[in-house]
Amino acid sequence: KGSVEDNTLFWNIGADPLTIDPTLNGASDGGDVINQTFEGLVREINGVVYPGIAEEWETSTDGKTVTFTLRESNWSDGTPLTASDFVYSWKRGMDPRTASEYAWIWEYSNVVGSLDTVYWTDVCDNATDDCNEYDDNGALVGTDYSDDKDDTTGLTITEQLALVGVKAINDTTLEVKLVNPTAYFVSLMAFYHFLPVKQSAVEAVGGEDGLWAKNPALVVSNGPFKLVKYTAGEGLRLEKNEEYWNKKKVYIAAIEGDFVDLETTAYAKYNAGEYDFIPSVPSMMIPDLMALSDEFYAYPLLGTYYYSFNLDKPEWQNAKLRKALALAINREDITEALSGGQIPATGFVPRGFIDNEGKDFAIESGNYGISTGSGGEAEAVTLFAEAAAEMGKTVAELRTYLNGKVILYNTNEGHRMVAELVQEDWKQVLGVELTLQNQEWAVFQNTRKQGNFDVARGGWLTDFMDPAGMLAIFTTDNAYNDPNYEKSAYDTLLSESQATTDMALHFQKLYAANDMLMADMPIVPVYYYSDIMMAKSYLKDWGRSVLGSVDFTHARLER
Amino acid sequence: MSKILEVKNLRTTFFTHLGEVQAVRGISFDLDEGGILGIVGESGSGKSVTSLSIMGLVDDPGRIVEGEILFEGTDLTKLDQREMTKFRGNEISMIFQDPMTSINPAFTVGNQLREVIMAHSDLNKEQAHERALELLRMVGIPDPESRIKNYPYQFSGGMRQRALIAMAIANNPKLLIADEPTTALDVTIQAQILELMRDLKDKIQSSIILITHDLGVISEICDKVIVMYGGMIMEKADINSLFANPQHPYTRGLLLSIPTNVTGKKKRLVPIEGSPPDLMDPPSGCPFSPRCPHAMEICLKKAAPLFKISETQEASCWLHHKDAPEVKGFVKVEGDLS
Amino acid sequence: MIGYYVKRLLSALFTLFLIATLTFFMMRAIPGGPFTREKPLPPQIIAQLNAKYNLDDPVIVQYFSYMKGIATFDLGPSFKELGLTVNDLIKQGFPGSMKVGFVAVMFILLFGIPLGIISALKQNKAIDHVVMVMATIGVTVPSFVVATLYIYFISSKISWIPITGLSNPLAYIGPAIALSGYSLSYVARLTRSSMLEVLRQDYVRTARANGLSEWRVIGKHALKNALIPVITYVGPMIAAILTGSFVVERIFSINGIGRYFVESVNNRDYTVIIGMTVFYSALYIVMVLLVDIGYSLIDPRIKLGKRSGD
Amino acid sequence: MSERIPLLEVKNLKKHFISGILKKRKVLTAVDGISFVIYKGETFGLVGESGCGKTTIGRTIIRLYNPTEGEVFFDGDEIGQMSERELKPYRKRMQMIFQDPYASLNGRMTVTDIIAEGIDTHHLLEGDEKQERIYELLEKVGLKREHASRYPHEFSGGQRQRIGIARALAVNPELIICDEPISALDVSIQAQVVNMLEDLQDEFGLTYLFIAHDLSMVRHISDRIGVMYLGKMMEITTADELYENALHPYTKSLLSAIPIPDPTSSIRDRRVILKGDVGSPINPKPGCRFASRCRFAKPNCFTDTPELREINEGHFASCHYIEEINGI
Amino acid sequence: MRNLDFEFVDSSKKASKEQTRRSLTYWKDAWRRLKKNKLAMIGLVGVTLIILFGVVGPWFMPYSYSDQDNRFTNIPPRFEIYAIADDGYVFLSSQYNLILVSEKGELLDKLVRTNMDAINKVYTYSYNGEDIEVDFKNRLLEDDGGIDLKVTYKGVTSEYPTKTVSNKTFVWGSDNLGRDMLTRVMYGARISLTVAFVATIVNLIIGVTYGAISGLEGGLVDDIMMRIVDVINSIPLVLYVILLMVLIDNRGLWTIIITLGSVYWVGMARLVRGQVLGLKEQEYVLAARTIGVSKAKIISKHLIPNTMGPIIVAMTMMIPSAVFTEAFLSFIGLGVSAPMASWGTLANDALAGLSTYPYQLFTPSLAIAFTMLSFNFLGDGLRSALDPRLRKG
Ligand SMILES: Nc1ncnc2c1ncn2[C@@H]1O[C@H](COP(=O)(O)OP(=O)(O)OP(=O)(O)O)[C@@H](O)[C@H]1O
Ligand SMILES: Nc1ncnc2c1ncn2[C@@H]1O[C@H](COP(=O)(O)OP(=O)(O)OP(=O)(O)O)[C@@H](O)[C@H]1O
Ligand SMILES: [Mg+2]
Ligand SMILES: [Mg+2]
Repeated sequence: KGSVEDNTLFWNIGADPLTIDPTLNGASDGGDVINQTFEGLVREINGVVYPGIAEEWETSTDGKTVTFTLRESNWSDGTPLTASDFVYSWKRGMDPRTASEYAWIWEYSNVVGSLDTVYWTDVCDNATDDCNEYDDNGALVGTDYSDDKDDTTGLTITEQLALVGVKAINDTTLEVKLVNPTAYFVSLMAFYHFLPVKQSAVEAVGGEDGLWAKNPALVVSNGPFKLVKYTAGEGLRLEKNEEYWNKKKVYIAAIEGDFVDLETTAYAKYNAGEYDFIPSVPSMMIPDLMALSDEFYAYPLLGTYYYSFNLDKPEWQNAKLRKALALAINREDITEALSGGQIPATGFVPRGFIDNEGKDFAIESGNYGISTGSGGEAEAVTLFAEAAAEMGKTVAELRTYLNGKVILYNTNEGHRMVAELVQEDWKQVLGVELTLQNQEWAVFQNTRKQGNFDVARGGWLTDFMDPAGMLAIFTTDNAYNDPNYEKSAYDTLLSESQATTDMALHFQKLYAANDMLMADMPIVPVYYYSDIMMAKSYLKDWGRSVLGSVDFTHARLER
Repeated sequence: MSKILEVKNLRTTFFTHLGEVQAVRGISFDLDEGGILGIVGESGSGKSVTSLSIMGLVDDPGRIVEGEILFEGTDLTKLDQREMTKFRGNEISMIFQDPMTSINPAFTVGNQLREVIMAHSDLNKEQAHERALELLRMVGIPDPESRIKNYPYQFSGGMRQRALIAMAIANNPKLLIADEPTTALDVTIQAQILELMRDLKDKIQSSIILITHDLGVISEICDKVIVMYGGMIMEKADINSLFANPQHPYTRGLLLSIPTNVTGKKKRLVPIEGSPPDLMDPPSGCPFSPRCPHAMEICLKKAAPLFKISETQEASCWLHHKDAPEVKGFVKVEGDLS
Repeated sequence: MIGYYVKRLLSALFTLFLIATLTFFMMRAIPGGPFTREKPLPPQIIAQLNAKYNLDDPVIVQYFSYMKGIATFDLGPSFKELGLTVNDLIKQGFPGSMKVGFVAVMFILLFGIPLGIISALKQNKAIDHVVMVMATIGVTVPSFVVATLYIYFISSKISWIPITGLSNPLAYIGPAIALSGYSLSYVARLTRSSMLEVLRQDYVRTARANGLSEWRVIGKHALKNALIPVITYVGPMIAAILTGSFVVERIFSINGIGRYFVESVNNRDYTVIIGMTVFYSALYIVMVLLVDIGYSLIDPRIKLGKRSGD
Repeated sequence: MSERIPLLEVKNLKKHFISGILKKRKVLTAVDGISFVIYKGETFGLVGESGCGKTTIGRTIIRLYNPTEGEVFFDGDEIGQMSERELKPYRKRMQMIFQDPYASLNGRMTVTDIIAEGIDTHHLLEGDEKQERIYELLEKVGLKREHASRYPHEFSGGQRQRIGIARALAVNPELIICDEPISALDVSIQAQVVNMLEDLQDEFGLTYLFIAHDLSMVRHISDRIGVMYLGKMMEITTADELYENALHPYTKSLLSAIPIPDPTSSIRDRRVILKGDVGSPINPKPGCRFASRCRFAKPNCFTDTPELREINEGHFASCHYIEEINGI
Repeated sequence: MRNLDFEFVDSSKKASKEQTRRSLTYWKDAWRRLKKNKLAMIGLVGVTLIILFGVVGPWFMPYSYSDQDNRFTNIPPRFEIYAIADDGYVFLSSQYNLILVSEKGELLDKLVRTNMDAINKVYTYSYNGEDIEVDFKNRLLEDDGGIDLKVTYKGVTSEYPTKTVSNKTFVWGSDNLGRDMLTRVMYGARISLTVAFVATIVNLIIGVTYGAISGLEGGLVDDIMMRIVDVINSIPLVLYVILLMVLIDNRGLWTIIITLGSVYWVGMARLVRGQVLGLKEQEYVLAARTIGVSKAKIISKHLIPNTMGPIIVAMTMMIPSAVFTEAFLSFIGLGVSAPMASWGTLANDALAGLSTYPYQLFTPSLAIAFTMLSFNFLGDGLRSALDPRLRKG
């Protein structure tokens, strides 16, 4: 006992992550690995924020300055980790030359100057040829931004970066200036984009484009584990990081991670005893697992699955009609059919957001008459009739008016199942027969974005723990506002909620916004996402962030 | 002279899923040691099937349904395939009609020759190679040392036929069956091949069955002839009697339909009217009766027995019956009418 | 002969050029781009990414620079797999696909051809019917069903057969079965009918007449000639099998290139899909050429450059 | 045959088949500069060993192949270079009968369809008239009306060849190229077909180019005969003259190789059996093509190509030593 | 008597004796050969049955392909029922729904689940106001003593199923949305057979014509046409299909026809070209050319009819791949839209639940295999019936 072999965790990660460089990563599989190999200022486990590299932090009274005090800690190569490492990492993340996909998260961080950096643009004007670089022979060699100026602010990128409100006061003090007070700012620091990376490692030869993070010879990290092997398409091996500040509380010696992306295969391997932890299971197995297995876990995720009505089309402009359609659905049938632990959605904001009084935002908001199972039918029929009257049609006319309209979804068995159920419910309850259409994923994205649909599926998972992260997507001109919900009152409520330092006011505005949204019902909430996984019963004390990443920092194997 | 081969009442039928094809319908003949027997007949008259029956090579769905084939006293029809392979290519061998398709295109001539030699002897590869060269030389292939390495496609038709003959005589067979060995060849090459066969007969002392539909070829080299029609024997005779005095209307028709070499005014040819029978549904009685200028009622009902015309000639035609009307050139003989 | 190869090569290059061009423009014609995400990226970020990969140049400029790359065997960077080039991806994935593919090809040849021969020799006997019905079903059952059934009923039940990976020789069985099912059935059918055809040939009769044993007649004289239609099918098939299968690689979690054919389209990973397509086509063309050479080995009559069939 | 009007004139016709490219380029000279004339109403026989180019000449004349060089005049018009469209009117004036009675009829078409194909293509007749014409043709070639609706596989070889002839006759041709029309037929049937061809010639004044390798049959049917060897014409003369007084050594050996269906014949003893095989027409060398098998060959036979010369009136031969050999 | 025997017969009598060949048209003759072929007839019957199944079958079904009964999801064709006192029978579905059934196997209702005790592995359902406790602890035991469930109702516990019955409501079971599998497979037959039909037609029209033209023209034209085939063959289908999906907005079977029509013929074109290269030297084709018959006629009357044998065989082999290509297309978003489903789609969807609901994969797969076998037998029979070599003389 006690050998490394016995103390190795066998874990199926899922697909081979595109990158495990925290700054560049934008996907959950990469996030899962990064959560083991890196550590940010704080660590969030099961919704609770624990100090990480930051020992403590302090928010100024106006809420606009946060000062983190870093503990003494080392990188895995033994060199000390300092506040300037964070400054480097963050600026790298914002820098448009890095082209990090997740750089837009800075928009929610409210860090001074970050947004202008992220969106720093110099539209190349071919007439003046101001951003192309030529070699001595006059051949085009590439684009170099270093002397270019942003089209609106007129600053070069270097000047812009200098304006960002992040500063290393000394090796252990990091000061962040915010535009607005931001309640969730500290918890956001647990998110992978904000994790530190070491400049020398990032800039090492052969480490370009985040490849350093996959290369055991180059990688330098600061989390409980460090990468020792990476085989593309197959798997990786992590071993305990002896330089980790809290290494005494890391019990697992090594982690063997596999990249098996097919649930059925991974599940078969789990059952054969080859894995201790898998991040998902085939949905058909879930009823059995729920009844019989002690190793099956289902957690809610902070996200909602919904249908958008295309409010630009006259058919969908009546709120009562939308509400009728929203009420006519039996959501329990849907979650049972999907059987993935999903929860019927009674609103757009899922449970799990805590307001200033410590209450759950979603529970506090109520269900707006949406029932989880059957029960909404009668109300739906009444509303439908009222809608018909408002639209100057008989009920029959309204039905023919809507018949043949299309429910659009991207190709996926689950999406199809939901669509089939919704279609049947609307047919049974309201007598409206919509047809279904699926599209290849990218085509669907495009169609939906162009507003080329009647009813389209949508889903939103938030990355930080404030309901604003959910509600804000329906503000006018928001990129994710698929229904094209345009209401200035709503926009005002959301911007007011952001501008205030008063948490009570903040939530008051958000509650009001939520009420407004549910009254207008531009979308049909269907269910709240869930996160399912299986872990062997001898695997103890593993954690998970409410945003979905698994955490083996303090996990123990008691085989 | 002893008989090397006796075929008695051979009957071979193909049981196709469309019905029975009676390719050979009860024929009997024998072959003297050292003799050359010619078989002539229309295409489809059963010549090849007769020879294949002797070789035991009748393909599915064909079967010898009756009769005996005695080769030096052994009834070949009683042997199984394993036992037959000892005879084939060794005691009895066969040359096929089409030199273009009868030789495997995928192997060199030498390879195929050696294989045959080694299959029936204890020679090792080198010895077999020597023997192969000797054989090629014997059949008149120039420069055998380099030719032996050639693939069949590099041979002309005549050379391929000679290569096939070399394979057939590789083990000095006692009986050589040549099924239309020259039909696919030019006349000048045909003359060469016939010359060669005559030569070989003297050298290796085989008896030969030569199948053809060309009466000219028959008259060139055979001493006895069988005329087949519709799976039956029409006439059996020695070569001179047959040409001088054919005793079957079919034989007679055949000889008449060949253009004669008379100079001067064109003479109209005399064809045999009608067309050959379908053996799937052969006419009752004499197979030739529908086309026969002298057909009688009985011909349509009953095939004639072989009437013995002379020591050297037999014919299966009712005209030889004593009750039949007189037709010029046909002799009457005593025969029973059972 | 050299001239013949030159002509073949030129025509192959032209075909590859056409394929690359068409794929390039088709790829650009379909909606979405390499940076389309479930959670759409802000336009500024997309612009930055486009700039990084020169996707902001006019399409025609991109086309010419890409073609220049292809000409120097540089298939460009992947947009999705950060920091990797298409060449890297092929280097990474091809060995896996090839190893599994090789085993599958062996299965096909070692089982398909003998089954076809047995079937032909026993034409219309019970064993022939059994083989042919199995072959028919083999053509019907798609590889994903075979693979899934295999995992459920074989490898998860038998502990010494690994479910995934290629670490153990036994691990090749499942993927190879799944990959070979269709082609094995097809080859068996093809061998059977071609064998039946050859058995009717005069030279087979000659071989028999020469007193060769049945074994030699079939195994030597008939088989070699019967293989021509089989290799016609097998050549391009090998190209297809060696370049992997999305389904099989996914189910058995094999690190291969088969998945790129599907994933790169879904990801709009422009360079990867063109690179994969060109790679496959090149392999295909090479295989077709090998088939031609194979012909002339099997049947010396067939000379390169003068082939009647295809 | 009283006034001899040329119907077909072939001048220096060459047909090469090319295979391989660049270095390994192979030129197969199937027909190598052949000239002859066929007069209206006569039968011109063409004999020679297999592969000497007889079929190729026939097919080039009827423009299934395009000539590599040389001219083909039909009734005075040069047709060798015409396009398919210009050729169409000539298509009905020339027809061909093929060697293989099985391969030359499409098994998927009825006899009516087969015969009607030419009538339809040239829009000669329609409806009942067409059907009547088909019946008439069938009766001409010795078949019955009932046969019209049958398929080729229901006929014997001889009957099929008759259908082929009816197909050729359907467009009222003036010239018929008969490419070994009887070689594939049973001996007992050959005479039927030959008789019929002769009858049709008498009735319609047809001109035949009769290709064969069976010399006795060619002699029987032809007025004049050309003897070919490896793409070259060796000798041309009238039928009787050829058999009685052959001049060229190849013709002589060819004639002597014919098996005689008479066991008592004495010709056999005077037989000249040629040594060696027919050469290859691929990349031929200059000189007389027959030289390698000729017992009279002298060194210059291997280097100088002999011309086809008129030796006696209407008797042409191509050999340097014709006079010497024949003691003229 | 004897005298008569030796009388010469006149020619008319001889003629009547002479070979009277069967006067059958080509197709009649082929049909006659086909009828003699037992396997081919089995195939023909199979094909007829499967067509009837798809065309007429749905008329006899009480359900439509889209009718959902959310009470009865994932019910297999056969199941074990437990008696609950005198009040009837129940059956526990794989989703742990307790279904009230009749003794004969008719599904009556789904009982409400009132409690899930995951610790003790007991679920409680309510029926007529009484609790039914279903204890499935034994499923976790290595040795369950032959007992799967314990069903307790009104204090009476039945440990063994009363019997195994066949599902009377859904003969082939129901799917995960409570739809009748049999009905869906029947409707699936319509789509899949239509697709098979379309693929066949497309192959016949485009593939055969294209191949025939390429082979007949030869030379440069052939080279170019074959390069095009190579290109079509190499471009990934997904890419192509997505492009098509963008170009043609309307949905339904038409899109499949267009897709298959534009790419699904290359194999056939190759095959036909190879055949034509050989056939075009046949004398009957030469004969047609000497008559001056146009190329189009030569193709349609001479070349294509004589390649029918290999064409038919290739076509029967293409049917299953067409069926799965359709599944792939509808997966990407072309073709008929849900809830209509083809066999390929049904099989595809059922795969994930293979271990839990094997019947859902089994039925559509069986249908495909049955169809394939039938077409194959028929195709092989047709080939030999149409083979010109078997009909000489
Ligand atoms: N494998 C077979 N299946 C069915 N019938 C066959 C088979 N082989 C031969 N026959 C039939 O048997 C009959 C005799 O054929 P055979 O080959 O002996 O004729 P032949 O006299 O050799 O003719 P040819 O001169 O054309 O070679 C023919 O009617 C032929 O159709
Ligand atoms: N289409 C073709 N392509 C290439 N070579 C050909 C073609 N047709 C004929 N040849 C060659 O041309 C030469 C003459 O052939 P042709 O068919 O004219 O001879 P033939 O005298 O008719 O012979 P046979 O008596 O065998 O019919 C032969 O060597 C033949 O192989
Ligand atoms: Mg024969
Ligand atoms: Mg010829």
